[in-house]
Amino acid sequence: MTTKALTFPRLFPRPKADTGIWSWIGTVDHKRIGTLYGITAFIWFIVGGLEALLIRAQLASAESTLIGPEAFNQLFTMHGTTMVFLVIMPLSAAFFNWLIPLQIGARDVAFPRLNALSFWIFLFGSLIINASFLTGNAPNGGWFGYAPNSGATFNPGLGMTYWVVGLNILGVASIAAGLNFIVTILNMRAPGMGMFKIPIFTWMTLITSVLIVLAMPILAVAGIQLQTDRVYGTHFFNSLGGGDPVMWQHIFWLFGHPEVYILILPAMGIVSEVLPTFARKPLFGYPFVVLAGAAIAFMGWFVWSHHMFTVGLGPAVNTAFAVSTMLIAVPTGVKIFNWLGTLWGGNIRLNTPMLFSISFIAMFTIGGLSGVMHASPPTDSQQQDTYFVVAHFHYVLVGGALLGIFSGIYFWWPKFTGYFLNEKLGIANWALMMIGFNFTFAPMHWLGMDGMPRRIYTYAENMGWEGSNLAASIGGLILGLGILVFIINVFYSRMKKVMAGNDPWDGRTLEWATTSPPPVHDFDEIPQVKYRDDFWFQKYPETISEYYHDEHDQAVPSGAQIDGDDAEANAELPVVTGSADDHGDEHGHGGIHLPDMSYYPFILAFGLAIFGVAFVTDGLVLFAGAPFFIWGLLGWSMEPVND
Amino acid sequence: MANLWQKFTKYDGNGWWNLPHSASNDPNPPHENPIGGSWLSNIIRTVTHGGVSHAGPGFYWLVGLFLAIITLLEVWLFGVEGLGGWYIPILLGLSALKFVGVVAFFMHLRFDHRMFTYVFASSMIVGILIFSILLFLLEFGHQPPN
Amino acid sequence: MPVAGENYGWYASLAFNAISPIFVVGDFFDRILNNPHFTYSSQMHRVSKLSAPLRPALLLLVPVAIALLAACTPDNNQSTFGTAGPVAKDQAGLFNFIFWIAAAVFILVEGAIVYIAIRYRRRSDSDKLPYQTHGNDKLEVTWTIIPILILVAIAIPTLTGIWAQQNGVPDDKGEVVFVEAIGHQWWFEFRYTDHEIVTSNELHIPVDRPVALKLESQDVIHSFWVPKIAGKVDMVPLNDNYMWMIGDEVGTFYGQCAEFCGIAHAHMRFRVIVDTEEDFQAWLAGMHTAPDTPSADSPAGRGKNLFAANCSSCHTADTTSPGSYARELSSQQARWNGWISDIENSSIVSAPNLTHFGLRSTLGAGIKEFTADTAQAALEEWIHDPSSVKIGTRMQKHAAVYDTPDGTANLSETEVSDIASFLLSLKPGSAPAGAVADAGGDADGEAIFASNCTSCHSTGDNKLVGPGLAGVGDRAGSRVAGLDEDSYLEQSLREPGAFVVDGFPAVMPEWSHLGDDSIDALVTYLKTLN
Amino acid sequence: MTQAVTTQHHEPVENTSTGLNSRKLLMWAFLGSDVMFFGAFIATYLVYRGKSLVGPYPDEILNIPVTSVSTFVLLMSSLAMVLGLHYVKEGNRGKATLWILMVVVLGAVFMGFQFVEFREFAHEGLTPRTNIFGTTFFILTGIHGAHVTIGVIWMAFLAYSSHTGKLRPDNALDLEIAGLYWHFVDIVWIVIFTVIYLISATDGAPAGVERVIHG
Repeated sequence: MTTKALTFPRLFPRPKADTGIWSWIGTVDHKRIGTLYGITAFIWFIVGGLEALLIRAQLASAESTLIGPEAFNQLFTMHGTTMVFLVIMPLSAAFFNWLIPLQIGARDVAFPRLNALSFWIFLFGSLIINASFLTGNAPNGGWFGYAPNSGATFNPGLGMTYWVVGLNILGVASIAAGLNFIVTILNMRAPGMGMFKIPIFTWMTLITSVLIVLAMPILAVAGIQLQTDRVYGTHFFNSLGGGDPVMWQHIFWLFGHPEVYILILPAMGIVSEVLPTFARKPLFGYPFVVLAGAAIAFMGWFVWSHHMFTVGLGPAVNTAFAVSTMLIAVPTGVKIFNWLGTLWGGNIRLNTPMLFSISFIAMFTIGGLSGVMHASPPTDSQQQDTYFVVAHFHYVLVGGALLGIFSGIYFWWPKFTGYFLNEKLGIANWALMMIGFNFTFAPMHWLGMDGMPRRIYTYAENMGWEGSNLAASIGGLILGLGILVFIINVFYSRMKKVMAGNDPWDGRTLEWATTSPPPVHDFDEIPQVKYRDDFWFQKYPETISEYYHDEHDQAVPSGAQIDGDDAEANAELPVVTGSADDHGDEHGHGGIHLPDMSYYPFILAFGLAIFGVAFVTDGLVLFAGAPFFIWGLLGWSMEPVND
Repeated sequence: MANLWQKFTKYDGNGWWNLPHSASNDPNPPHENPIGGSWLSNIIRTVTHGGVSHAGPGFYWLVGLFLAIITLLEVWLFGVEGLGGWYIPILLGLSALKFVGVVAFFMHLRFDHRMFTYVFASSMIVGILIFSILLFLLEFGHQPPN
Repeated sequence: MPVAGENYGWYASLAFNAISPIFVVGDFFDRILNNPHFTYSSQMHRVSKLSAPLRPALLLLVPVAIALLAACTPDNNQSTFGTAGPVAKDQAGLFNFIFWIAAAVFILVEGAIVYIAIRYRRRSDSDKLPYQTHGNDKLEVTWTIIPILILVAIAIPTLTGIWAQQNGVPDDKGEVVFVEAIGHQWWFEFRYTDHEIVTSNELHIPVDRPVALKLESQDVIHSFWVPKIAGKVDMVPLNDNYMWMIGDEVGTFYGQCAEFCGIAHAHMRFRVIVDTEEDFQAWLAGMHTAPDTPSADSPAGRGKNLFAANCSSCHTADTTSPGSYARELSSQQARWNGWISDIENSSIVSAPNLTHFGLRSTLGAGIKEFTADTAQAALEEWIHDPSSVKIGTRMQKHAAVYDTPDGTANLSETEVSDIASFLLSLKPGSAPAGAVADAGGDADGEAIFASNCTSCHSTGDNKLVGPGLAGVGDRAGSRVAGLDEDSYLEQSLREPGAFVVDGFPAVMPEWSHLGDDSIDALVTYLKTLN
Repeated sequence: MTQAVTTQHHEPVENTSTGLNSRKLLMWAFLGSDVMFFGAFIATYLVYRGKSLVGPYPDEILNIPVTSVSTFVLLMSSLAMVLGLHYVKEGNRGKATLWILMVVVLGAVFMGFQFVEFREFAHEGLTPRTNIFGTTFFILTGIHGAHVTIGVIWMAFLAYSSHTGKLRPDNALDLEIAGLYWHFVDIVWIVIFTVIYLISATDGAPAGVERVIHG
């Protein structure tokens, strides 16, 4: 942007390094930030997985005293928090970062420095939450933090304070990233790429981002309220002072249910890219898949009380939320049927990404069906807070989100790195994960129906739960083995480097049009888009008429197709050619202009992190964070995007 | 004085009023209003037609005055006895009026691209819906005692 | 609504679990069928065959699946399929109904996946592109409407179920037993408001009669759940909840707290004992019959004194006499007030009522079962070191008797054994109901004090809910101008609110109902305390 | 905005897919996010309305006349804001600086009112810890106050930029975006004033709770 030409005394020169640590700290490149997200999230994935294995070890036998209740409470709290906020969300963010600019034909996201800031805040926030382990005071009130058990009266340690502060910091990162991707997808599309021509993963990213932007503030409010309750003695959820514990549940699940869709929609987007590619057919019913995603996102706001069917909201409220919850199964079903329609009549290659994606449909269906079972309050009153629910959401989040993400990793790895992940190891990884996953979580269905509550650190010998628990624990180990195979695969493939070329899978979307890995500037020339799956139709122009001949809203396209709002918006616009960036002078990168690197996102995030530390240690620490915060903020606002 | 009156009533496209109006390149030129070219039609056009850029200070002062009057009205209503059950709906309505006034005119949403309206209105709609439902269910949802 | 035979649910569960690994087999099958030698183009990655070592892994499915299935039985203590009441039966029935619909959808979808993956797999030397269809609107409408119809089918029994189960006790089920169930960290208190009975952790209900429960909590959120009789409802502070249930089978049923409530959440269990109507009435009568007084030199007799000295400020052992129900309620409130006002150092805490403990079969909130043979040993272990049975129990943290370096009871083995004997001796005695309180003319001040006052007052210096009373006789005369010590003490008993000592909550109930003789005896006794 | 094409009203059309400026879109999306933030706080206040177990209650402590004045001040700051933006776009540096400075002053006056109000309430025995009214009232208005404070600082920088001539018609967008934020803070207060002050000012002790007169 051309802004104030203020001269600001530089404390140190602008980062220019192309390699080494400083090139990462100063980076604003969406691909590098995506990589940072991916690696960080994967490390937390291993941590969260080990926490889960410890939980399973404790539960493997009855009356076990392996780790005891306090450690157990801390482990399941951190396992949930880690997997939701530090693994699946940032792994999705890694894909957003890597793919969105590539899929919409842009050189970077709309706000590269904001993007870097999101990552650094996420990193510091995740470190703060996990730092609680070092103090021996890990959060122990559950990832749902139900008041008053999470309040200072009943939970006087620092653990839940770490949790609240960490989540609020992560919330800032998520909101910043969400805003960035909304603007990027709306504003940075390649010329001719109307909203109904963007790839389906980009659509799901847009919907997810809207959910993040609207849902995370509610978590922030819950966090602030719990924090003031804990530290300053207010009464938001303190039943002794007139606060209502049910209010916490409402606010938390007002955030929490959209959060569920924040976790699953990106994976649905990934699967919607993988299936057409490996079936060599376009996605069946693209507009319906998009609308189903939007419908899920919208309806997802009005079902939160189904997490509270046993709280005693009364029959009328339970009726209303039972109905709305069942309704949300409809768009989900539409998606599943459209995926099957995509596969139908295809020429299906069962490579690793496809195996993961097909397994996604299979497993997600199970999770969806068990979801309908506790959408019904009478049956839910037996299932609520039992292992049945644990089984359900692991089928959705592991069998759904995580399998989708693994599918995406295998699918786009050649694009990210230039070489394939090994197929044999990939299949071993998939097989071990599938076996382990089902052996871990399928038994939990009947553990739940056999009356085993969640979050208990031990159980009596005479309950008949030992066999299933042992099976689940063994399954957990197999699942862990599958992940280990994946790690081995990464290093092995990196050693062997079987080069993939630009378009190894005969892809359909724009990211396959550029080199693997893509150059810093993504595209030598910003593509002009005419069709949905434009890259495919460039390769196979003879199939255009097959796709478009009978689509009522799109006659045989001639020239750029612009739908809906964009028609109007673009009608007022001069014809756009060349770079989608509007930055000033161009230099470097073969005349293609890119935003310069900057340290300030890192500095600002560091200041913010120290503010967070102040809330768990001493208010005076705020003064230690302030210089970094102000320096980062001022430096950032005074720094032109490019020198 | 007469000059001022002219300014208030006559609109020539460049006057002190500088009411928001359609640019010549407006793809959807406004339809002629049945009231014709009176000062009233200017206001109606302001309120009913988008697609224009921004207004002049006179218009802003008018909106500011309008907001101030509503605020006074609200404070006055606070002292009025006997509104009974109407008090809260009336006040909510008045504050919604102020809200819309600021958003539409001060924040230019009325004159700006519809995309901004979509972005803001969608979150308003979701927010109002979910928090209304929350209040409603906490007020009326309860279990019958045995 | 389908017929919900109990075993039905079990088979349903079996089927569900048996099906789930199939897709794994299906996908493997698929891989094997896939010709590995064909590639589309030079860009395409070569597809490898299923590696041989993985095939035996499939065999693992069989024994594990069998092992898992064997674990599933309606006889399990908390199985939601082995129902013993109409509420749970309806819930299981609805589950079965939804389950079979879900199973059909499951088989259709998973079957379709496997079928498609096999039928449309890439065949060798077939390089043709499939028809690039964009979709089919009619199909879209169809698979939007069909799920809606299915969900309507599920919604109808769901809604009738909600209103049948959550809208108060039905009128036509018989005479209702009202119970207030209160969740505490980490035990359950049950109050029979109509019968003025309070008990804990073991809920007695009559067979085939509706029980209306009012669910409450003072501390954190708990959840009341007896899987075989009814689904759960949460116990939320400030939000009284209501549920009803009927036990239609005589027996003992397991219940457990289902909402995470802190460190001992796993150990917050209880039992519901469904009695025949006669047994239930006998139990009700028994709860108003005082236990026989043990002779002073028997273990139980010594235990009674030890109990009074060490345990009685939190545990009430006898609420059989008239008026004792109200006193227990106010004492329980006072214990809570005392604990919440000083969580770290409080010497009292909410604790289960132990009236007629000798009738119980569990201790530590339903976590340790005992029989007549094992009771003594179990109780001794519990009293000696509660956290060896139940980690996190509040008793060990707050009771002065556990204020030792290793946290075990500051009691000799004999003393522990005596207390256990005393507790186990607590059973309805031969005396007529309500005899104890009417001690008549020669009232024994010490005995009255022991049975009525020790919940809140020690005879030493330590503060419980109220001040320690050592030397109270000396202080009483100078507390209020114009009142001598006798009048002051009597006033304090009759109108406690008048002279609350600074720093103590004004929670003491008035004691005029004891009768003039008893009051006099108490005052005389109090004056002897030093 | 080197490639910006201007209409006759000097509104730049951006070289983006929608033709909209990305930063402005970002700010609007952020405001949408903030709607949920304040919405949750206001909903919390409403849920807890009339649930205080001890006083002081709103009817004993809320001062409508004083708050009406501060509300008016904030409303007028919005007017000053929009006038400032108009003059920046017109290139009238003097008037622009004056009106932006007016925003800063009015914002600061509003903060002063809030500071005095908070101190007065604390003096009369209402703090966030006193009762549920204090909790919800202070945290909601305090969070709003924090937003105002950020806005005042932001506006002060922009007033300085305008004074030194760095805020010009071609980068009036900097002010417009800040202005969107400022107006948003104003509309939040419009809701707060109605909901907390006008509607709740007569709330007393809930039924069944004995009122203790506070001096």
